[in-house]
Amino acid sequence: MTITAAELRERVAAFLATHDPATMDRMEFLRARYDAGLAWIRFPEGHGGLDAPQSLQPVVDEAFRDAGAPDNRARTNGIGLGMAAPTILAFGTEEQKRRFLRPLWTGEEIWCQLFSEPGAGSDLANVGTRAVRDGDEWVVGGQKVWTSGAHNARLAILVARTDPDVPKHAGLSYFLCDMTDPGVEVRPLRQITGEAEFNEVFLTDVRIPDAQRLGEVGEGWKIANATLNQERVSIGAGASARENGMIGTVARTWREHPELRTPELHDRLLRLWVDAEVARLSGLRLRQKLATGRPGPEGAGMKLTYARVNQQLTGLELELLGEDGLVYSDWTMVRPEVIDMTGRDAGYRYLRAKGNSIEGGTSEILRNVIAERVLGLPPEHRVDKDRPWKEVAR
Amino acid sequence: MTITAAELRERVAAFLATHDPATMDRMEFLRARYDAGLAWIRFPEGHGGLDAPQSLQPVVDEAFRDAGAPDNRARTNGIGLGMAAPTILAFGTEEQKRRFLRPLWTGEEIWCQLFSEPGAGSDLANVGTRAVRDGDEWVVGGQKVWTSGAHNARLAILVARTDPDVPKHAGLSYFLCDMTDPGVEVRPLRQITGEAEFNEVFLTDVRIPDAQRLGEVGEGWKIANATLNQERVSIGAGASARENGMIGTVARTWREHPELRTPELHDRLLRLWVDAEVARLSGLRLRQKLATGRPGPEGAGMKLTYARVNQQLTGLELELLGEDGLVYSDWTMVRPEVIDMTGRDAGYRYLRAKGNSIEGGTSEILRNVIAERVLGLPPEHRVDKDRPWKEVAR
Amino acid sequence: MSSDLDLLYSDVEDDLRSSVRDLLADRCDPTVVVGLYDGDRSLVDALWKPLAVDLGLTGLLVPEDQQGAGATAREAAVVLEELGRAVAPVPFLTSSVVATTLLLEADGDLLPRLATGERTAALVVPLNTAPHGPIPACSVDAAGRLTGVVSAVAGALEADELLVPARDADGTLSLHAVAAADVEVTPTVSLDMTRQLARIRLADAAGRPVLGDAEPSIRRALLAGAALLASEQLGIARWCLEETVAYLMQRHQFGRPLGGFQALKHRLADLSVGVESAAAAARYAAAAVAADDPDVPVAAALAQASCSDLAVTAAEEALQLHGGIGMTWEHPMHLYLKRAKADQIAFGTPGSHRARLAELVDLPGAGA
Amino acid sequence: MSSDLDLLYSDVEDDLRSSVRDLLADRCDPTVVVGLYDGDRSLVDALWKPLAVDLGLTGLLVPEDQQGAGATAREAAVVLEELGRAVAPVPFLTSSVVATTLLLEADGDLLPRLATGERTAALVVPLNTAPHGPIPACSVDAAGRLTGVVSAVAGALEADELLVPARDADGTLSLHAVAAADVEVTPTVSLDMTRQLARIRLADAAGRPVLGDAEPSIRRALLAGAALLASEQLGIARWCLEETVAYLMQRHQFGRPLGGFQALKHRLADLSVGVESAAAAARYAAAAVAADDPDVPVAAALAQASCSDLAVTAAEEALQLHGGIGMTWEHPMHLYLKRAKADQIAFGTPGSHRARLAELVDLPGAGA
Repeated sequence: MTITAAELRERVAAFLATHDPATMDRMEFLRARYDAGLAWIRFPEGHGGLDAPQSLQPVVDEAFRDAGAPDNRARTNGIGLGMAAPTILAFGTEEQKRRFLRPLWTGEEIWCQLFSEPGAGSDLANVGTRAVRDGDEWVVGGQKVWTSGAHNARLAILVARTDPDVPKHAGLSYFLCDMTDPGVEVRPLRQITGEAEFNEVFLTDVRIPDAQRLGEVGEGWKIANATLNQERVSIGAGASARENGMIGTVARTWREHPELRTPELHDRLLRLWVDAEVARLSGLRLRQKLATGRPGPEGAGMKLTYARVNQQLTGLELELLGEDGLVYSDWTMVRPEVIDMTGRDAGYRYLRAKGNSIEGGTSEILRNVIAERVLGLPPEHRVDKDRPWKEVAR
Repeated sequence: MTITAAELRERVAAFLATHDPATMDRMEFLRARYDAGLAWIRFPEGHGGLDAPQSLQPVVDEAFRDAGAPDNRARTNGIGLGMAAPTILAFGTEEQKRRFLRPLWTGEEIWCQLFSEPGAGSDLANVGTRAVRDGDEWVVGGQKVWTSGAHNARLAILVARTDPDVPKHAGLSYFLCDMTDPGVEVRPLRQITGEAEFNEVFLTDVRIPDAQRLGEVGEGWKIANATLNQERVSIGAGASARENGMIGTVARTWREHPELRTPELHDRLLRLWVDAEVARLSGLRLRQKLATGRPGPEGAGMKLTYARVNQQLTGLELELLGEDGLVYSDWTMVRPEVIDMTGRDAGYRYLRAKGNSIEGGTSEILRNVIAERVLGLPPEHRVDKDRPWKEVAR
Repeated sequence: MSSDLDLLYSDVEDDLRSSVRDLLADRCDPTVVVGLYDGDRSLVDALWKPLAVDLGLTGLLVPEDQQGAGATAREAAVVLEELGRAVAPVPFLTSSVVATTLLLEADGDLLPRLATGERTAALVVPLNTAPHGPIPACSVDAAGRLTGVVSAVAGALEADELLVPARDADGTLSLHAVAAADVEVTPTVSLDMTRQLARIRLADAAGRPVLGDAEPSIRRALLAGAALLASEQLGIARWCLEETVAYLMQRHQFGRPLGGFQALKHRLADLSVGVESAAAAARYAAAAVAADDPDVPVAAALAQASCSDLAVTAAEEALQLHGGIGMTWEHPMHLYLKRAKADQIAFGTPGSHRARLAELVDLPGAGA
Repeated sequence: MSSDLDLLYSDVEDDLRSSVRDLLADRCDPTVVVGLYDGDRSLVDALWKPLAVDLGLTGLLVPEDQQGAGATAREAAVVLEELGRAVAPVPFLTSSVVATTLLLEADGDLLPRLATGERTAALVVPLNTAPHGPIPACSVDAAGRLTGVVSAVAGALEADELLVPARDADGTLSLHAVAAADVEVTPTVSLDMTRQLARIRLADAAGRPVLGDAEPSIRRALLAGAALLASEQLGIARWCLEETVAYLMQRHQFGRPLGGFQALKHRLADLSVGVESAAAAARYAAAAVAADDPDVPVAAALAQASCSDLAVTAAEEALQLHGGIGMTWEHPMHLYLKRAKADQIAFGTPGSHRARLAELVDLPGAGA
């Protein structure tokens, strides 16, 4: 017997009866909510949840919102909530779950992701950052890139090479890294928008306790893939209301500027409206499919579509705007706290959307994934698969 | 000093003074024209030409046309004139040129092409038709496919495997095959249009004299490629007047049927008009480039564009026609003498144009050619290149 | 725009699919289907009887108290997926969806007779008539006699009863039933011979009145047809994708399977994403019709605007990736290409459905 | 539609290309160009002087008896190919093509001074003004005083002389020269800072009349600008293609060069075909302008309809195929993307040029 919506509402009411959001300290309130299993309800009891169906999460969130309760500011800890948490839940020890999940959920500890490297983009398994065992610790050295939020993060999920003598997929391990450790240096990485939304992270003799290794030594590739599938699903799943996202922004411009419309742009816009709406329905369908199961390669298709539609829409918008499409708001380098794809000016959206087909798995890699894992086509010819990592050309 | 247009006109006039097309037998006239070097003027003296620039060919053709002279009905011998002749010229012995070129040009002997096989399409070098030496002859057996005009042809250019023990490209030889020989059986091959424009050709113990081998034993791959480049250039070169070809046909439908027009189809048509006109200019530019040299891989791009534009145009036309796009003229199987892509009904054009990206090199193969031979990108990983043909999976 | 519509397949729907697929695998081999192009139409009846009577598909949309199965557009859509997958030449869409939807709003005994498969009907409009477009109509005189010519009518060759829209002298559009035997029905050589069209000529034909002010009902029936045609298109596209994957795994060139070449893999990946998108659009349209959701007009236009082109793309890609063999008469691929292309025009082109969406979702064109 | 126009490059043109390319390789490194986005515009002058004076490019389109080089649009197009290839921030297109073409039809001493590079001029219209579109104009009073605001003007920041279209009370469009120093010129933060725009505000500014009934001349100048912009776009596209091929040969992933992956090879092959097509279209437009061919309007619209989109596609593909590195500020790719996108809108969008072609080649739209 799984829990019902009514039962959940009762539990929230009972919790609120003894925890008044109006008077209680915000963080104390959030910790108590976590301990009551009313944080992420699909998580196990003892780790912020009730083993309840994910589909009922909105019931709980709504009840708290209606009561004027503080939330955990999910947008500021996207990587923590979306990627680190499910990975720790799936692969962590009880001790690790106890240590990391609560402050993650409450937002006390912000997370970032140390996967990509200059030489390991699409070929993520090519990671060259080394982790060398030294007693109960690992000594880590290397360079990571495309790390969003690294300058605000307390912790990171990290993939590093623990054995260069075996083929590349076998020699990786997965760590939880403290970003405040000496030897961690974060530098802003400026993008084509002018902003530095991401960072480069230089790791020099960073010492990570073996207790912060997630999974077995050599299991890094498997666990990293589980993390990335989470990301692709969350990137692809998108919002669920019609005209949510980029299409809404461009449709609004269209409606507000009859003087800019042309027959040619009209049909292009309608095609993209169709694509966006069908993508929304596909996301809905995917969520219905995944209601119980774990994320599979299906999310890859959603992400492909989302990137294409965003890029085409923002490109169209500049053509539609004409003279106004030739200007830009500001090239000054800043470090934005939150990325708002649909806000800002059209030029920013055009440039920023270009990243959608690169970040979180390039569209090319996703097509490989779909071809091989959905359609069952033969894998690429791989010269590097069975050779020791250190012997492969790069 | 090369010959001038004026000198050519003088030569034609002199020829006509002694050869009256009104009274002379048609074939006698054509043979005499050949012997006078006024057939394909770029060919050498003694083989129907004057070593003159190809660009002056229209001057000669026009002068004969103006005089009411018979022509050699080039459309009925496209493979002979476009593919066999330049290949024989480039690789044939003097004896072979003397024997084959004159009746080819005059149209006394029609040619067809025996290259493709069911197991050797894009992978043409995989030809399995065997030719085994027996004294001064070769005994040939196998099955060829996609042979246009085989039922009318007297001769064929043929690629066959003379050595299965070497890697596949090295074991092929090139022959000139008499289609009236015993053991040659031609069967119509019906296509999706309902017609049988092509044939399957079954070869059973066909005996070809060694004197009809073109080039050295084992040179078949090189020579076949030379032949195919001729084909791609001629397919890609297209016509030279604006709105010639498929775009003219669809533009005419558009102009004649204002009631069918929609804004969406309008922009699609304009895009294709632009593509077709730019392709025409590209063809013009390619011809200017090739005015002296030999055909290279550049023709491949023309053929790619030509196929794409034809397919999109014919697809659009059916949508434009609406109700009339749902009908077809006739599914009865016939063997057409001449293929008229722009004539016939829209349904036929739609279906027939699908072949444009397959015949004479698929678009996929052409993209490989461009990537490797124009851009210099690495060749595909090849498991079959250095292994004996008979050992490779197929 | 209800986001609680189920876009997956229920167990019942999966079972229905299996029965239809088994029967078609048994009796609708492509080598038989191609005979339609050479004038052998015997397959039509041989297939329709077991589908209609044995499986009871004709009654899916008819309430149980009228001899029907009391199912919904969701189940009919699953049937259409399978019919598309087999390019089956049966009048399910024309009779059991469009004509049936139309008769649901009329009195009389024709509906139960369609439900049992005893009779088959067709709406007499050109196949390319869009739910939102002009409806070509015959004329009807005061005595109820019908006169006119309608071409490109689908399902008429298989129909016993023709449902004829006609205008009277006042311009009112009404609907009349005419026995097919009483009028001139001329087969048309069609691009898609698996849904062969016909030209209907009525000259003072005696009709039985079916509906008075029939325009809203006709539009609703065409809307159901457009919405469910998307499932047929999905079936076509799925077959093309699966068949091509299988072929490329088996066909070797350059010493390895073609399916291992990355350029082809990426195209098939894109096609696969397209097919999954089409599945979402088609399922949404079917679910919306089944639930009589106010979003049906958007759902139908959306499904046609996406699935029509996707099916054509799938067939064209499949043809190309099959190489020469796909261009031959003996390979079934051409049957799918012709069906997909005709389906793209059926019930309005994708462009016409996009233009309709522009009205429905407030994205007006230039000068509007 | 003359098919005897030479679409290749002459030896003289090849030599010209080499000199321009050498100079740009020397002085227009991308690491310096990017400084424009952070407000350092020193490169503009540092580059323009040697191009104008040392290479004499400013006088290409000016007859020899007016201090010019007496060359044609063909040579100017080759210069633009190279400027596009280097995203060079110089006012060649605005001053040495558009303003110069305009002044060819006027008397006065401005033309020879442009030819020598002593002065630089700009036509005061928004950069997105199409040759066939409406021409925004200021107003001019009886005393020749100009009033109005024009934004998104290209080349104005670099110009000493502004050529201002203005309408008098009768609606006649005339052209006036104004010293840039006498009016308010406000720099605009532009999508493409390598061709930074400005807002011009004239309040009773004193202008010198240049042309009376100026509309045909202005349109001709814009047409020349549109025709030759295609060569700049070709230069951008060629750089993007070549740079990407080089990068993919050098970048290894999965133990082999990315350039060996077939899906990428095929995309680059398609792009290569596109670039060759753009070369044909751009060369035809330049040759037509050079020959004053009656086909210039078609040639210009055709070139813009094809090269605009191709340059954007090339930059977008190049960005994507560079992966993450292409998204960084330090890699020059973004300079090309921004220029390509702004160029697509400059002188009218591709869609607007297609609509113009519809008129020119008799392919009228719906309802026409």
